[in-house]
Amino acid sequence: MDKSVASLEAVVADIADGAVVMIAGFGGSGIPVELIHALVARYRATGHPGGLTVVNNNAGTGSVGIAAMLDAGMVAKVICSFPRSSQPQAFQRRYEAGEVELELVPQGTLAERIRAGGAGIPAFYTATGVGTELAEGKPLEEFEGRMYLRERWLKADVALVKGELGDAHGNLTYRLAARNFAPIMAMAAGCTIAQVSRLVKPGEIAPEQVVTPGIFVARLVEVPEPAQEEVLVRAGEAF
Amino acid sequence: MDKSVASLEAVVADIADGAVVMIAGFGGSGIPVELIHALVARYRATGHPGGLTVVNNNAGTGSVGIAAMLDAGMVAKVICSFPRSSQPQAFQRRYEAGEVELELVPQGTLAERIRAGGAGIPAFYTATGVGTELAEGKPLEEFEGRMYLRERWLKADVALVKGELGDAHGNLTYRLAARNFAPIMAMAAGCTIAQVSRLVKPGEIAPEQVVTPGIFVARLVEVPEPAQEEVLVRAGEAF
Amino acid sequence: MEKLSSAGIAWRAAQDIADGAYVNLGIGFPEMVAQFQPPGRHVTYHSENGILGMGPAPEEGAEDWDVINAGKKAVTLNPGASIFHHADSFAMVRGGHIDLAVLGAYEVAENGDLANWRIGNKGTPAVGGAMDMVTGARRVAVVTEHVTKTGAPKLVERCANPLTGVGCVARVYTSLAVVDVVDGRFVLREKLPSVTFEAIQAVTGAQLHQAGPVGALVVPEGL
Amino acid sequence: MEKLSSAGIAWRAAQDIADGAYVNLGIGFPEMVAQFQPPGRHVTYHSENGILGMGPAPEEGAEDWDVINAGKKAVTLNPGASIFHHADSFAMVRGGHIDLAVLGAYEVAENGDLANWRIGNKGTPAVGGAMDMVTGARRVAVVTEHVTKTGAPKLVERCANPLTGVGCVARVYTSLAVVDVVDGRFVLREKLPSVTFEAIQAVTGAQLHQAGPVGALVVPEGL
Repeated sequence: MDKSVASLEAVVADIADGAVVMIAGFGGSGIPVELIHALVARYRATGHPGGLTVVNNNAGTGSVGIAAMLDAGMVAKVICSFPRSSQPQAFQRRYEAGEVELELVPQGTLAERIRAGGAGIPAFYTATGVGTELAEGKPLEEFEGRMYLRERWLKADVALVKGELGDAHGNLTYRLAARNFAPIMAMAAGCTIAQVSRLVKPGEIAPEQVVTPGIFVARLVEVPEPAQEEVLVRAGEAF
Repeated sequence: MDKSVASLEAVVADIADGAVVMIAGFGGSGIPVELIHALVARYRATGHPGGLTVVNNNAGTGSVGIAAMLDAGMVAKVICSFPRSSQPQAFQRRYEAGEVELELVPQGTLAERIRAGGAGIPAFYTATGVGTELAEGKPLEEFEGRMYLRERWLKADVALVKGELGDAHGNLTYRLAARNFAPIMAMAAGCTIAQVSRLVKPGEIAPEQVVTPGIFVARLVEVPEPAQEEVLVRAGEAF
Repeated sequence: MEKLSSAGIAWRAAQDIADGAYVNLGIGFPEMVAQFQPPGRHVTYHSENGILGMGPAPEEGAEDWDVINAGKKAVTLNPGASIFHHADSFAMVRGGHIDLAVLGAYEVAENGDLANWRIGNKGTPAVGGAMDMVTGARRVAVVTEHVTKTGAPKLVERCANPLTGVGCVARVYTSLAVVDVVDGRFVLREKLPSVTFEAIQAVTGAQLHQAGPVGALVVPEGL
Repeated sequence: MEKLSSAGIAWRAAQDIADGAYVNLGIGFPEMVAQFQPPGRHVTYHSENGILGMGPAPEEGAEDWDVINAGKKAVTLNPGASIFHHADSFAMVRGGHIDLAVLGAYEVAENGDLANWRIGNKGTPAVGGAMDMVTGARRVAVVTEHVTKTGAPKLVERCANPLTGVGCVARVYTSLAVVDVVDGRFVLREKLPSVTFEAIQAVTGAQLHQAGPVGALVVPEGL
């Protein structure tokens, strides 16, 4: 079983128009920049995939990564908790023009909805948001004297994640806090695509140190010395 | 901040009568034998703590560990998925005599209820058990064309877990598949007590390799070369 | 009447496991399926207690009792194995990530219902992970004798024993036949060449249907 | 009227953090609280993106952009730090494991309601983890100027802006006073010695009550 794919082009080649795409990362940490840019390049060359729904904590910054997707016009909807950043223009422009829909979800609820999607839990109760405008339309219920609202799972067609080590079975580790959303997004997507800084042999990652078991990863591509989005944005880079 | 405690006696000294006690381990792997035996010894000497509710996947085997608790008469209720084992006499005897109540929970539902208890999720939906006698009394609801039932969180007053490495902040690692229930039980208890094979300095466990962050652990005690319950049972040991 | 040995049933079930599949084998007899994995296929075995990439039992005396399967037997870890906690393990199951679960059965009904955790309401009930597995795995197969020790059918119209899951079984590998559950009916796919359709029907508690040719259930000699 | 600097407010809030506490500091001004942690107390700082045991910012040029806080600023890891994924991070919050969350506020109401994520319904809404934090942390405190830049009260009878959480705030540290929320009322606990009760009441949008002596809100010189 070898899930590794030779090129970035090949690894994102079959993502379809209208797909729900979870993109790991928080701020610039853990953003799979090369996977995203391969997808943007494909869209520029072919017009596909368009009309995507992007799930990330944020909504892009500067002119790289998710912001480049927004600039390219391939995003129809963003599901996130915090669509503001130091350089929010790409999202801001599309959102104000009514070209991108926004679903705003509290950050912990977003994480739990994704985890629920991966874990086969169609709905769960949380106190987060009770009594606020984000509770509108959500069933309320009291448990042990406290009010909770019901949230639904969130699944995706595709997840794009950035690992540090990966093996041919799809086992992944992550670099420090770049872990953030990747393990749960990898669970919640029908097809999880990982870029990894180093492809190693099965067994080189100790079983106890695997963070994402290979069962959650469909394919992976080695991208040595990957770009860090925060560094790109601070350098004023554009894709 | 030093959460380490010098003795087994001290570390279990304040567990109260009637407490709900989650005990990590699956079969003999990960069972905190020394913590359990310290608790049994306390009960024999003082008559406390009695009337405990024990949460574990199983219900003890042979004459050590949870079986020793049952034999001692300190257990009023067992919440588990599989109260049978190679040597089930301790539970069997108490159960058939009507001295111990049994709450039977499907294994994955048990794990998820515990995780929900730790994560502040009072209820969630699962397809597990729908249409079976274990669904009785549980609210049913359809999501996306499939029926699910609602399960409630499970919390505990105390969790007893067995780690491999631990530091004074309470960070833990586990040995191989001895991990099983420990990380989620540590989350779900008001007071989590860990025995660890080796107490190390904060920082000696790499931040990425911590499995249970110290926030979930109230206190820990070093037990070098701990007993493995399976080995004790195969040797016919009794406590 | 000729019938397959347990090894023969397990061998036949193993032939259907696809290369690359993630598989959970129930405690006891179903564990035997792993012994007959066809060469050249990579199959990853999941164990409920928190292992993916389980290998065969170690030699006697080399057991590590912190590397056990769901039946509490000592196993080994293959290269590429991973360890995780129990909630993550069942997230794999419940979340539909396990391609195939192979379980034993007391009864399978023609509507796909499975009873395999309790006979009547006697004794201490113990369910383990079976209910999670049959609702969570993408495909559920059963390996079983065609009849009970006393000769009663195990393939029935409706299960008499407490259910493990509703409408969950896709295929049954028995000592006589391979039977699929299709739209609430048993469809015979393969049978022992030496046993007639009528003979199998006679020991089956529900109507057996045919849809296309019935293949020959032939296993390697010596099994 | 004399008032505390931001540093003064942060210093006062820091004095209440107990030894051994697990604390989450909101993005921006609340982050400053960590600078004034009293010596001899061990406090563990949580960051939503998946860090426990966060340390101060690294020197300029030494940033590792995979070690950032919830505000996306570079931080460091203290000995004993741990890394976990986002669902585990919010399990800590939602599950009641964080002892204290310190947040900023647009408004705090006398019933403990907090509005701190959106002014009216203008602009792009962005909520982040604030709603999770105020319902999940065991105790929620607010650090804030006593009035807005235009002089309007921030402590009010009812919040006019969209709520972050209902009845969640326990204590407010302002530039003039320390105020608790007790049974739906603001109770003045401390005030700047140079400012009268009446003067503070005059810039507060709800009735201030007294329950026992009002302490002197005094911070170190130079803050």
